Amino acid sequence: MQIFVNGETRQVPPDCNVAQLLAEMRLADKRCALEVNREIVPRSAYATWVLQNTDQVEIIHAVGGG
Amino acid sequence: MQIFVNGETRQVPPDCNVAQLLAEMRLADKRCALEVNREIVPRSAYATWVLQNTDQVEIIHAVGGG
Amino acid sequence: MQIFVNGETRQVPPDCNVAQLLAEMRLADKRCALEVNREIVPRSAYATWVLQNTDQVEIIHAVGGG
Amino acid sequence: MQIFVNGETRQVPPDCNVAQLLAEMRLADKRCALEVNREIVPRSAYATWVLQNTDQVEIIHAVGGG
Amino acid sequence: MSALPSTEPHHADPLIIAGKRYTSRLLVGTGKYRDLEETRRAVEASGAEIVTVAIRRTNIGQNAGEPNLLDVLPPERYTILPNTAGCYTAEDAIRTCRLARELLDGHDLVKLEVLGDQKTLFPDIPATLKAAEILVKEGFKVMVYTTDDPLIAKRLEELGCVAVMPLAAPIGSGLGIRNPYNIRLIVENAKVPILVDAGVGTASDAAIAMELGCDGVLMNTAIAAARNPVLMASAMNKAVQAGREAYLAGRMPRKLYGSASSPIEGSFF
Amino acid sequence: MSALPSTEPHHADPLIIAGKRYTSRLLVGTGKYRDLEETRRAVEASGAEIVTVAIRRTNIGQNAGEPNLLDVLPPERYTILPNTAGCYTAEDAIRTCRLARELLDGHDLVKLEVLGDQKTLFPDIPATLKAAEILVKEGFKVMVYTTDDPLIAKRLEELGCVAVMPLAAPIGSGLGIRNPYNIRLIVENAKVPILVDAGVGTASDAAIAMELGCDGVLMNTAIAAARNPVLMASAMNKAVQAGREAYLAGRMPRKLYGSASSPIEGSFF
Amino acid sequence: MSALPSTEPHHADPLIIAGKRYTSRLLVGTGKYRDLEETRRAVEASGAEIVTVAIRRTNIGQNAGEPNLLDVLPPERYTILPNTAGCYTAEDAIRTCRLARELLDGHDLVKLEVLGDQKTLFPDIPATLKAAEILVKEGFKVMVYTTDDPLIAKRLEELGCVAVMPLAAPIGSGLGIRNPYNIRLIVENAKVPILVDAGVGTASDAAIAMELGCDGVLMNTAIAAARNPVLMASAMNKAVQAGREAYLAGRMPRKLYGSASSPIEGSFF
Amino acid sequence: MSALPSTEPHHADPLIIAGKRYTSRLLVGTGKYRDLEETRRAVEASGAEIVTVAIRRTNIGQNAGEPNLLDVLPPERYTILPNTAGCYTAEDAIRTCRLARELLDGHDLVKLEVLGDQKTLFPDIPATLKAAEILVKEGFKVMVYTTDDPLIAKRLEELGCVAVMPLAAPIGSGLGIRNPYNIRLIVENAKVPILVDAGVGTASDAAIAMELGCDGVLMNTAIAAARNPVLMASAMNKAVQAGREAYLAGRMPRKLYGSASSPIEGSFF
Repeated sequence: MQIFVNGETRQVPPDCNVAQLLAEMRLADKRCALEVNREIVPRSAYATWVLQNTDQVEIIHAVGGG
Repeated sequence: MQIFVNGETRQVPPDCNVAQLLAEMRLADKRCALEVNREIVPRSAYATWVLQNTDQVEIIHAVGGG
Repeated sequence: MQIFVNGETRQVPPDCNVAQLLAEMRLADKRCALEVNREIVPRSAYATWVLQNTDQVEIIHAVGGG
Repeated sequence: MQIFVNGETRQVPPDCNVAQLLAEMRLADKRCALEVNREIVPRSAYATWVLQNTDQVEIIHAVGGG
Repeated sequence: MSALPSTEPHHADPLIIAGKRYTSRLLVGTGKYRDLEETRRAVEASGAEIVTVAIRRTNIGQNAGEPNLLDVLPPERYTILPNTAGCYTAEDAIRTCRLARELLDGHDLVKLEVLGDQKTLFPDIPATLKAAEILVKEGFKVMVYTTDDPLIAKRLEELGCVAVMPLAAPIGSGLGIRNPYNIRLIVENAKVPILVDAGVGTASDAAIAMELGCDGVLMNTAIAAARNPVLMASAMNKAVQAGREAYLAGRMPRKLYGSASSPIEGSFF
Repeated sequence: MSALPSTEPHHADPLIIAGKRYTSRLLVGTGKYRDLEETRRAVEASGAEIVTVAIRRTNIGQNAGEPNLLDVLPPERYTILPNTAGCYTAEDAIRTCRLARELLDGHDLVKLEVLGDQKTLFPDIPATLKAAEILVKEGFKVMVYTTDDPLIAKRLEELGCVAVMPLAAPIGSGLGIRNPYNIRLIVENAKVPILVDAGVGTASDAAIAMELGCDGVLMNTAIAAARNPVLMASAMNKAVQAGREAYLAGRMPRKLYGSASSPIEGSFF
Repeated sequence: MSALPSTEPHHADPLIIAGKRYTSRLLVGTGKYRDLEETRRAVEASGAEIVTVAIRRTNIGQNAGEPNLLDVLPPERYTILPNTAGCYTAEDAIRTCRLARELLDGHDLVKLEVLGDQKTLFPDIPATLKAAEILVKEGFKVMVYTTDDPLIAKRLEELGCVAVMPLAAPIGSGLGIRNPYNIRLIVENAKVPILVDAGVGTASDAAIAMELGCDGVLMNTAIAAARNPVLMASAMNKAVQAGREAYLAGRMPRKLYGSASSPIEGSFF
Repeated sequence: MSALPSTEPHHADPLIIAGKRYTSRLLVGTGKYRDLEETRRAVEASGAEIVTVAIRRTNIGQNAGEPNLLDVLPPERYTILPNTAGCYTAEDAIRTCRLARELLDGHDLVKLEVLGDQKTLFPDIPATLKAAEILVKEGFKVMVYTTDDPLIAKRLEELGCVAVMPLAAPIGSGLGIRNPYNIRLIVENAKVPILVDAGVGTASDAAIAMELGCDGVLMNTAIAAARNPVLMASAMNKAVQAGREAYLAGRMPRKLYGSASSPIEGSFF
């Protein structure tokens, strides 16, 4: 199934949840936050939030800025 | 009957119209503009606009300002 | 005989006076002032002031400046 | 005998020397410098420098200033 | 010299507001003068063609037979610019403009100011935006008093104001142009005339405003509160022209070090 | 208005140097122009009555038949002020003044400048003091270029100079008045005319100098190096008048906060 | 000296934002550094306790294993202030704040900036007011970037922002405080901390901001774009303390003339 | 941070005057304090190593048993810099220096000032040049107070002065650096230390002097006349360090427009 992560298309297995996506992207242990279709997914819900086809996922973190 | 002109009470005869009010106030030939109850009375209507009891009349003109 | 005019060498006939020098330089009718060996020669003395060999002559005028 | 110290007249005994003057003024142990008649008296000469009648003595020290 | 633009800057270089051409770039207020005669003489000495007036009740400054401001500043000669001075809400400002239009037989050029604070007399920007939008819709030609915020100035232009008038400093302060940088930004981005309004204190302030590229200057206190208002009016008249001409002439580049005006060559010493 | 000083500042308010009255307070240099015609037009537009010139050898800028500077700026019309530009010693400056006096048939008004440094063109003060003393003794009327040191300015006045001319900024820099505070001190203490000489860059700089109380301004590069020198000359002409009138009119006091120009009373809103 | 407030200004004089006490009044950004190590060293030299960060997609500046900004600036040690840099609408700014709060486990202190123009990076005031109102309602502690308009600053305080941060000059311009007068007005009227945000270029600019009575200064480019960022960070650390202490100490009155520091009496000469 | 020059500017960056190294670049006067204890505490808070003192008759400020200035500022700890404050002739200044040398057992570092005017306390330049020449010949190490005339400053260096100290503004005026341009010129051309002497009013003034490249700052009234002199002394201590570090760090270039501190890429909005 295809989703969009940070504006890029990405193939993920059906029933893939957010925790699995982050693990696969090697972001599981990184400090980041996540939106699916503009809705924030709390960290506590990562394991239970199942992604749907064409979901728009945004994963953000802190970078240098002023 | 009593009306209010520029915030002050004033006695005027019944059926007094705007033109008569201005004449009595010696403003007939002065350059000014006029509101009755916040509605502007065009110059052309002065003679036909009859004042009612408790009408709020504002008569303004240009003064020095910046 | 040789003199120096405004820093350049110049041949002039013996007994050449200042008036003759200016005439020859086409400066006779120009507004200018003149020094011989650092001494100012007044206009009135041009005709009588005879130049000597190796004299240092400066002829100046007004130019644009601020 | 009378001398002038810092602009004020002062009586001192004959043959009074600078060291004695300073002692009498309770300045012996103070950090100061001294002029007699505009000539600087080195500290080493205090005991031998004998004051003369009408001598002008200036005794200075450091004060707050910028 | 009469053929030179330098001596006839006006005809060569008109100020155009709402389609009308003006030869003077100095606009003046009419407040704070000793009397109407001083007002008349100062306005005359200023060379201004646009004069701003306040709108007030007739029982103020109106004794029987006493001349009216518009008698000494006849609308036939001057473009009268009624202002909303003293208004602290969009509603009051709009109401004032409507009355002014009636007063002046439909003349629809107005100076909009909606104040936000009695201490600084700074404009209330949200209320100013709101009033400007409504007045433009009602067909007024709005010259608007604002801060030196370049983005607000642009928004007021986009709303349809015919001129944008940032303050140089608080009304009546005479502090001069506090932030030339912002005024310059406003001028660079503008498609309508930019006039500095308020804060000018003396002639050089007005010249600086024009050298920054402003299209004009509006002032009142700098003239009326001078020791000699009529002479100061003349000074401002010349200063605005001087600043405009200097802007058009293109100033010399600044140099960090000296540069001789006289030739080196030809020295005999 | 014609009766008002405001419109005839000249006749009412002459500049007097060495006993001679001038109506213009702007003095201009004649260097750095494209050609003599531009020089003539710029000087005319400036309204200047006193023009300064350099003294150089005739084989410089002198082609047969080419007009001479004094042909386009006739001494009958303008007061010619020969300067000692380029002199780095008192001797050279004195020698230049003597030649200039001869050149101008005994005319003894001179602009003394003794430079101390080629990079900044700042004056050499000890040499300037020395040259001024000698020139005054020889009967010259000395207008002297100096720094903005108030005590040196006073000393030059005491030596008998007819005018003292502190720099606003380095010659040709166009940086404007770097230290208005010192210029003000000089003006306060002076009994002879104080003219700002050098450093003015644009019209407002000239107005500021006059508002500080200076009696006049001398400039060259600000006009000659403008994109349009003739128009800038006109701007400077007006700016100097504007600044002078503002000084005479007495500017309004500065206020930290706003002060309304329109009456509060009579508000109907 | 250790007993003197002068040497321990921090403990004696804390900065309190949203109820939390800080000993440093310098807040720094984390952008434009060569690398994270330089970022770390500069932030350390600055003495800052509050550091602002941007929120971006993970695929930016995120190579496998590369340290993350928050690894070198641990939230346990620094108060992390996420900002909405780059947002041009209220919606984007609000969305960014919500994500930042999630990122930082509910930490709700944010720096709100809604830009209105890419050239000047000036804030969009109407959009800023709108975003501030919503964010405050959602429980955010909002430190808000704004212009130096004193009335808008007051309105943002009234909306419930915990700190108001007027610009000194455009972000990244280094032009210093363009309008000290307005900054002073904002400080005089404020009940919440006022921090100058953006425009500081060098140490004296920061000192001036503090001497005007500001409660703190936020900067990024002035440090990051210096030739030696770590040394400049140290300079800013000291400059902010110096300016604060000078403000508390109460500067001497200005005098127009000289006043001797040494006694006249006791002169022997 | 202790390895960073930013935190140990002193050891890394000494001020060297007449061959002696100093870690502090702030020199302070000792006049105008409430009492000797306040003097001591302010000098201590300032971190100054060189303190200037006046020379006066002993019957002034000398009551029996009262401590002497040099008791609270022991020459063993501080470098005492006797000054010629109050001298209006070269002779008086020279005489004062000779007495001071005797007073301090041959210590030959002196601050030369020859005043020319009681109102402005500006130096008398010709007299200063004369006194400097004689004092140098007599073996004094002369730190000389002068105007901001770059050529005079250079001449004083050429005469052998060990430090040249131009005024920022009149002594005791607190007006700050009136002409940064001249100070910069002096610094650019100098081979000896340049210290701003007189005129500083608050911390940012001192920082600006150092950012201009000055080697140090000497002040008295700015500290002594502050509401809290000890706290202001601490502010000045930090301000001078801040300005020096900013100068060494190399400030960011100024930009006319904004420049974002946060990356554009990676925006999710």
